[in-house]
Amino acid sequence: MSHSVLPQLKPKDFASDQEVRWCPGCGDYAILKAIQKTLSELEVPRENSVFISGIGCSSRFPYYMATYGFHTIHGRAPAVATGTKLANPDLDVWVITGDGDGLSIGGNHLVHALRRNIDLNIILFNNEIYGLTKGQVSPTSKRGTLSPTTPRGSVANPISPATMALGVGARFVARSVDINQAHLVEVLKQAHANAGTSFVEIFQNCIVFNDATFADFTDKAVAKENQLLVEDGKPLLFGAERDRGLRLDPATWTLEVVRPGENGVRSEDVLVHDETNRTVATMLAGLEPPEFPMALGVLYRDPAATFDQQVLAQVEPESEGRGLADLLYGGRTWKVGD
Amino acid sequence: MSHSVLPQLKPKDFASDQEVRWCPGCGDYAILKAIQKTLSELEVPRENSVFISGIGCSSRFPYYMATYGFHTIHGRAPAVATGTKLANPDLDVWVITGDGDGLSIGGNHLVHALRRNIDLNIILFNNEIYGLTKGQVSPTSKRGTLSPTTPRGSVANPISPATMALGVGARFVARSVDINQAHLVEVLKQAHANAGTSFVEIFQNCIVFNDATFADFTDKAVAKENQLLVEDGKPLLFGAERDRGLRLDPATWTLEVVRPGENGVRSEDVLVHDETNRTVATMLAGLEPPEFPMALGVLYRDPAATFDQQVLAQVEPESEGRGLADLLYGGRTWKVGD
Amino acid sequence: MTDQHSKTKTNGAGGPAMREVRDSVVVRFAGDSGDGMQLAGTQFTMENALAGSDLATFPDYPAEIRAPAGTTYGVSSFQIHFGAVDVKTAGDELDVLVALNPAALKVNLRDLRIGGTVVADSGSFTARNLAKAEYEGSPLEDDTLAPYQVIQLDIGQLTRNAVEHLGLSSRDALRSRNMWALGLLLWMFDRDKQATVDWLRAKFKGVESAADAAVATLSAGHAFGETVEMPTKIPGYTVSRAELKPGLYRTVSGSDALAWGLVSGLKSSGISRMVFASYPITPASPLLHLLARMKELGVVTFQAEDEIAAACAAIGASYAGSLGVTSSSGPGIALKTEAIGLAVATELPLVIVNSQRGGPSTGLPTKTEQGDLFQAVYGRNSDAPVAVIAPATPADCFHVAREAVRLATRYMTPVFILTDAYLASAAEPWLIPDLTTLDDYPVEMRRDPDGFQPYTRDGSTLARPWAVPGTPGLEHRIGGIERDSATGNISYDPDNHHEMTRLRAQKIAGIAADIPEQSVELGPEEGPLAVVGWGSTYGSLFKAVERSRAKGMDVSHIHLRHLSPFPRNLGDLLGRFERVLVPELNAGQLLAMLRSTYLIPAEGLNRVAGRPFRISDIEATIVRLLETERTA
Amino acid sequence: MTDQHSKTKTNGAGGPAMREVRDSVVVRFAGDSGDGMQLAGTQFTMENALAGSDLATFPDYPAEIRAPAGTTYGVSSFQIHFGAVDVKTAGDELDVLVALNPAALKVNLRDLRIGGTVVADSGSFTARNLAKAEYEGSPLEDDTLAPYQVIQLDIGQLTRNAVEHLGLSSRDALRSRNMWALGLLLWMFDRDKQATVDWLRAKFKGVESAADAAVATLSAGHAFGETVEMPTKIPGYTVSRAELKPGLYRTVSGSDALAWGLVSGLKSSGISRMVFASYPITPASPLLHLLARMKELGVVTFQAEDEIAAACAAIGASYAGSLGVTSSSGPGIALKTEAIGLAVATELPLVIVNSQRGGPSTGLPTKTEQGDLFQAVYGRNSDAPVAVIAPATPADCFHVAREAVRLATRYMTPVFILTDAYLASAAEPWLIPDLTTLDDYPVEMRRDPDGFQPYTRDGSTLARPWAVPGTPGLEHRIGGIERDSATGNISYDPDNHHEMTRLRAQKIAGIAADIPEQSVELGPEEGPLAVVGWGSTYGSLFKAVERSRAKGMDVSHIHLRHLSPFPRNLGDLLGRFERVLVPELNAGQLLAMLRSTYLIPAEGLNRVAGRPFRISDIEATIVRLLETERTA
Ligand SMILES: Cc1ncc(C[n+]2csc(CCOP(=O)(O)OP(=O)(O)O)c2C)c(N)n1
Ligand SMILES: Cc1ncc(C[n+]2csc(CCOP(=O)(O)OP(=O)(O)O)c2C)c(N)n1
Ligand code: SF4
Ligand code: SF4
Ligand SMILES: [Mg+2]
Ligand SMILES: [Mg+2]
Repeated sequence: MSHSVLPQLKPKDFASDQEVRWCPGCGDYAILKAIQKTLSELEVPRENSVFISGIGCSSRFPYYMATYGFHTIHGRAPAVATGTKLANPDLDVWVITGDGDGLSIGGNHLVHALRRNIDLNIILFNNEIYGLTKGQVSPTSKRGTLSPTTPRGSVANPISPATMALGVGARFVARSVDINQAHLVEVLKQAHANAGTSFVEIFQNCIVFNDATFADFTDKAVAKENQLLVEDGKPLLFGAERDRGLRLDPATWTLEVVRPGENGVRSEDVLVHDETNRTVATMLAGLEPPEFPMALGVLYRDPAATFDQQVLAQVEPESEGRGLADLLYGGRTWKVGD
Repeated sequence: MSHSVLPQLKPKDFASDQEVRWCPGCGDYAILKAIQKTLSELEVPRENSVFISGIGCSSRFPYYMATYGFHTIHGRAPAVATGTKLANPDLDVWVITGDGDGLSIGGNHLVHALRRNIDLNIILFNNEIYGLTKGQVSPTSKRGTLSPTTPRGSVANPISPATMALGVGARFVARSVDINQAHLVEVLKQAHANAGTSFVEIFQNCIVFNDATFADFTDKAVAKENQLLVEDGKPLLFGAERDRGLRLDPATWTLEVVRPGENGVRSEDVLVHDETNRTVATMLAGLEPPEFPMALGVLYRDPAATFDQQVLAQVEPESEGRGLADLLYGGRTWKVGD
Repeated sequence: MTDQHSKTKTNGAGGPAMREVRDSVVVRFAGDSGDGMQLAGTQFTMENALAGSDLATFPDYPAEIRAPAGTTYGVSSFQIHFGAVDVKTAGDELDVLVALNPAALKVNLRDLRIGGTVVADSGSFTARNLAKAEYEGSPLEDDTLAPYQVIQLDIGQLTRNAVEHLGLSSRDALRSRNMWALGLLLWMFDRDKQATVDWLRAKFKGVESAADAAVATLSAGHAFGETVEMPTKIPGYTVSRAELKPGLYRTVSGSDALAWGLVSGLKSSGISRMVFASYPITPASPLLHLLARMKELGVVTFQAEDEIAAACAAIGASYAGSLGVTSSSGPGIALKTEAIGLAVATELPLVIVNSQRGGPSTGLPTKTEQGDLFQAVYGRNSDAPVAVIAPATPADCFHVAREAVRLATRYMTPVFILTDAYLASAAEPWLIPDLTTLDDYPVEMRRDPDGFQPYTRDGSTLARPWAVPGTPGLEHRIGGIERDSATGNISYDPDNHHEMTRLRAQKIAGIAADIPEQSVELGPEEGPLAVVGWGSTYGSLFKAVERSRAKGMDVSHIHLRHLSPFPRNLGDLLGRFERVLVPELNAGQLLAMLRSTYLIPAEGLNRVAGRPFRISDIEATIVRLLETERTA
Repeated sequence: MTDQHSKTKTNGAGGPAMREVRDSVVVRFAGDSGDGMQLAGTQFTMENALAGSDLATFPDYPAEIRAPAGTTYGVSSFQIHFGAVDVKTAGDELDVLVALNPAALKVNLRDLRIGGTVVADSGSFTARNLAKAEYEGSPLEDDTLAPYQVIQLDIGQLTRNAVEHLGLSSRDALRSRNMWALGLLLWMFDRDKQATVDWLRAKFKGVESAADAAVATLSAGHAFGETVEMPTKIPGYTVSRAELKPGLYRTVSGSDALAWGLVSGLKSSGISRMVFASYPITPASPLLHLLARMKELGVVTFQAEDEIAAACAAIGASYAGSLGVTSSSGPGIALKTEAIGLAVATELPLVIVNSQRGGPSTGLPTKTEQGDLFQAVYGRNSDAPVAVIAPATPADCFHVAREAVRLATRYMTPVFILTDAYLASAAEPWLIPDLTTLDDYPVEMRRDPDGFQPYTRDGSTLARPWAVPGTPGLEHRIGGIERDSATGNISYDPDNHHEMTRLRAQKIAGIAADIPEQSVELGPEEGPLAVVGWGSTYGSLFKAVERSRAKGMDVSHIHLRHLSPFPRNLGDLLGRFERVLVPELNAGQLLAMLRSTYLIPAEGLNRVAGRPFRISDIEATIVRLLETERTA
């Protein structure tokens, strides 16, 4: 594949000429900026990036990128992207989806992309609501959510996207927040660097239908206190002063919040983040304010061979072998006449 | 609902008049017998039990039961059953599905039934293959499986049904084996007793397309050694002599096999099964021979309000309230003429 | 104004001295999504209804939730056609356009008739807003509006003035611009404002300051018309009362009427519960939202994980003896295809509501179209006949929904209701039916085990018995594999399959004996030309035929409610016309069905632009056909 | 035997003294699923092919994987029709039925012609097996078989005898009963057995004892015919060589031919990779299985999680510049509906193979039907035209697959191939095409950024450019929302939507100019009656017309490959016939399309029994129509 040799592109070089049509104040704007910044910093050629989305406010994303883009149908972006990747594994394929698109109608495609570990970056904009269709509950909506379809409050338990991803064998699971650009860009870079399915959940504010649903850990006032920014090999400390941490209670197999230096808790008692431990990652994914901080960053990473590599490896070795004629003439044939 | 008063029914009273059409030697026969036995022991009236299935060898199941039965379409049984339950929550609804039906095409419906916790007993016959369509790989097939669609071996990672169920918030997860009738009947009774979605995975041998895929823990010779029959409140011991057990390694957050009495391991070191601990249940679900035993029984149980109860509770309170006329005349109206 | 009979006359008591008298008028309120145009339109509608006008409305929203302010794609509008005559459509052309910003003017001006009136909020024609609307210069200053009567007012400033004494912030004050415009329009058409005042007071109960502001603004707009001294004189009109049947009325949208019709059908069937399983999608969601608030009427709504699950849950509910209903629009209906086949095979009642929208694929989600007739009638694997019916007007949705429930339960079959984006949100006055006089059609579930076989059919309907889990002695198994024509057990027998295929077809065909013969809406039952339509094009077709007939043309209007099966006399009826014109908002779907069924050389008039027909386009075609007829 | 010209004559060299001479013969091997009937049939086919017969075969399996031995629903059979004449179908009636157990006799006897021959393994007619087959007494002992010639042999015992010297267990020996029966049949029809011997030796390479046993049994059956002294004389037949075009032949099933045709199409297009995404389903799976073994030919197969994902993956692959192909049967195709709409909207190439089976819903999964034509042509939301083509015979699948690839890539459109359960497994001899002489149709991807717009169309095909991710300078966005007719950007403009709807339709309609005119298979190009068909009914229709013509009837056979769009001369052609009969294995789908398109009073002959037509049924209808014609 020949790439055009371009001077280093700026974030705005990744913006298409289409007017952005989200509601003023929507968290999607910040994510758009972060992704444009990420691509420019990764120095990837525009023509090699493909954004494939389903349907939803979030899924309008590809129209705003000056790369290749495909706004497909509701829930099916991972399936379309799988075909794209099998056709051309050299492309950088990003899947953009929402909590409704990716977890309701499209849940199964997400699950199977993850278990196959095909080399996609799947970015799920989780606003815990259906934005585009005007505010119905989604699979991540909190119990009791009032919405046009649940006028007396929703009664279904929400799904945790990251926990689900871990449960079906995902090999890269990360989380970030729309408005935390620095963190988000870093997480996206990690996702891009990972070969295989990289799953990134972004908490995104829908200002119109579900405003402030993440306020308990994204509001400026509490963000520092209630966000646990995990880093491989580093102790799981959080708080503005990094004065609190997570410890394992081996009796109950649960995590607890401790303050090193108080009540006999030592710094060594604080768990050190090990990206390859699926059990801990699953527990981290399940923590929620107010009892716990919200864990952000790369919760789990343990790369393995990708589906596309393996599938295509089965093709390549004999490529120089039989032709179609060999097949046709190779069976049991007979001659008639002369 | 009026139930016929019947003398206690025998297992064979739950058999329909239809000839059973599975391959001779198929594990499905044993499961059929076990379910018929379960129903007779539960003393449920025939007319109150409904078996709803998708498509697959396993999904032919309802035809062989003298209860109500609905052989629906591929993968959709949980969705059909959800409607049935919303229409009539008094029915005992059993969903019969396979690893293809329930985890491939129907994965999403399974996920959402589980997260909603609707009161169904979902029984997944896992034979790690597509039986009915003649032997293609399924989402549970082991890596490297040779099949008509993977002539050079499958390259996708299998899904663990129990792990996935736990990852999406299931509140009852159990496992058993086709040929272990006593265990299977007991597990099915527990599932039936649980209000909410009870998920039971049954390891089922497909003698034609995937014979002996579970032999490493179902073969008579090794069954005792390689099956860990979990029981709430009991230590996680296994082996013919119950001489081995599972211990938590707090350093690595993993489980390890130990022999109490050897190398300084004490009986108290062996983990005691706590059905309500999702983290441990998830780890148990992930164990596999030969390193580990296969964990069978009720891995996780932590009941909560069911979806059907909660939905219908929102209906009932005001049932005596407004009529349609109130709605029609209740808005802004005006009179014309007189 | 939409008709030619406008004249000026002196009006007696009440209004200003000189008001033009009109038979009917078309007004559109247009502004930014945040400008409250839907609200102003709804209130204007109510005051007209109370004043005795017949009317039809058509709201139009942008596809975006909240497009950036001032953009052309962020424009929201509400159109109302009201008058003394029988009003059947929201109107082809506007008589009055209210434009609260440049973008609203830009997008809507093309629909204003030459000589029509623009009411423009000149205060909003700032450089910034003009740029957003992609105007080079201000249309208020160049000759863009030359063909129209223009009333430029700084409505923003006038609104601020009106609430000055209440001490509101400028921002809050500006929110009431819609009320000011509404007040002015009410004055223009000599309408009362009391119902609106009452409604505002009720709405803002507890927030008196807000209520005061809104009422003050409304009154200011109204007073302005009365008292103003302006370069542009503000015209006043008199639109007299329509001759509506006496009784109690309300306005009703297609979504309302469908919801109520389904509930009414449920009651008539005697079934205790409806399970309405759906998945949100534009423009079908409102029906789900409405029914979600009718739990006390026996309705359980279920927002499923996708459309397939929704269809399956509805089937599972019908299986268990509830009325299973599912609803979506084109792309979602496509997903339900396989499940509908299961309902056909297992012969269970199922009502499927399709709120059609522009396609293919995601298409134009908020725009109307009639593109899914083929999908409903033909769009399944194998021969899988179902019943298909379509409402003609918002109010008709009520009766069509009832009919769907009747057919589904009586014939144990899926029934499609083909409504569309237009009907879903359009509204009209509705003579509220007396529920006690509606025909019941009680359903009999099978209870008796004696001689029970799940596929033994009723002699007259060919329906199989509805035998519900929980009933002792009726335990049986059904499924999608072909079933023995009596026992329902799996059968691979070739002749049984042939027979079952025939029975499925005959059962649906037999419905023709149980529905009314096709009548002619307007015009004689034979002649040179019939205009044949279905669904939401009713009003345009009717009006076009009415006007053509008024001009002396011999043309009739026939409108189909039943699309599968067709009414039993339809072939005969159509055969009595020399030409048959089939206008559709698709590429010719009913057309193909009529041609193949009756072998008549019907011709299509097809417009696929996401909007209702213009009456005038149909009129023109009628003229063309009748003229070619003459010259041929 | 299938024709009337059988006579007895003395045969010279080679065979036994007296052999009846026949033009063609229909033989069916039937036994339990485990009895190896498919294998015996395949070998018998091969020997007949090598002997120069034309032939057609039809395997029939039970729906169950391995039904309990001896049951009627566990019967497996293989039918072959071979002869000197042009053999087009597997035959209406059997001349010889080989029945290896009572169930096989029970299920198949109804297809044996009166006077035909039954070869029954009497050793298998035990009380137990008779009971399983639901026989009251043994049909070998009552008058059940009176109308037939019966050859009862204890084939089990004869097989055991044949391998006695090899020391096999009785169980192992019995496995070779099929070979014994094959040997006998080869003798009966004077066929060589060398190819089978060679094949057995190759198959059992390394397990010489197994090979020895099979060969010994085969030879024993063959020798038995030659030498036997029996109460029943075993008849011998001579079936002479067909006049096949000279060249190298092989047998080919529809599935084989489709797989090869797709690969050949791929080569002709110059595209380097095909992504074949599918989900297993009967009877479509064999195509997936075959292509899964063709990785070195540029084929990547993908077993997706469901049919929706399969369709979407194929679309994603085409988007990225591969040839996306997806395949299923009715219920699975139904699920792909929404995704196909996306391919229509985004105008991407997509080949969709539908192996039709009995329906609706799960229906009759292993049986054939032509029920999905409506679904292919009409079965989507909104107006979403695609191309639809259908193969007529197993070998024709090759060319139809190539044509599908050509149309999909040239017109940037989904193309349906409608094959069916019959074609998928039926086989016929095939003159292997010289691949070097096939027409290439190289695809040009867009590379030049200059003036590039994703929806600017080619003037002649109306196709948009195929601009593939990875190409510098062509970055663009596409999607399912309506697109501007040039830039491809989202457009809600009404006129643009109308125009795009028109363009999509016109693009597909324009294909008519790029496909051959419709020809007449047999008979004149005008007359009192045309029999018009499509798909796998080809052989039956052709033969019925051929026989009718031989009897002096004036009737023609027209067979459509292109169903959307129709060939451009089709209307004219059909208009030249007084009557048009459209036999279909559905309730009348092509019939409806022809009637609506051309307004001709075509009539249907519809049989929906999961099986091919009988030639005689069609003949009878031809006679009836021509007679009513005469008397009318
Ligand atoms: C098949 C189909 N079903 C339903 C819809 C309607 N629909 C569009 S977006 C959406 C939900 C979007 O929610 P989410 O993915 O959370 O995106 P958000 O708008 O919140 O970003 C739905 C139900 C559709 N377009 N297609
Ligand atoms: C929509 C649809 N797709 C595909 C099929 C074909 N099909 C039937 S069963 C099956 C897989 C069954 O596998 P599993 O659920 O594991 O059941 P098993 O036969 O192994 O018991 C498939 C692919 C179908 N019937 N319908
Ligand atoms: S509705 Fe919510 S998610 Fe959608 S654009 Fe508006 S703020 Fe964003
Ligand atoms: S194919 Fe396998 S799963 Fe199916 S009936 Fe046979 S043995 Fe059982
Ligand atoms: Mg969302
Ligand atoms: Mg299976």
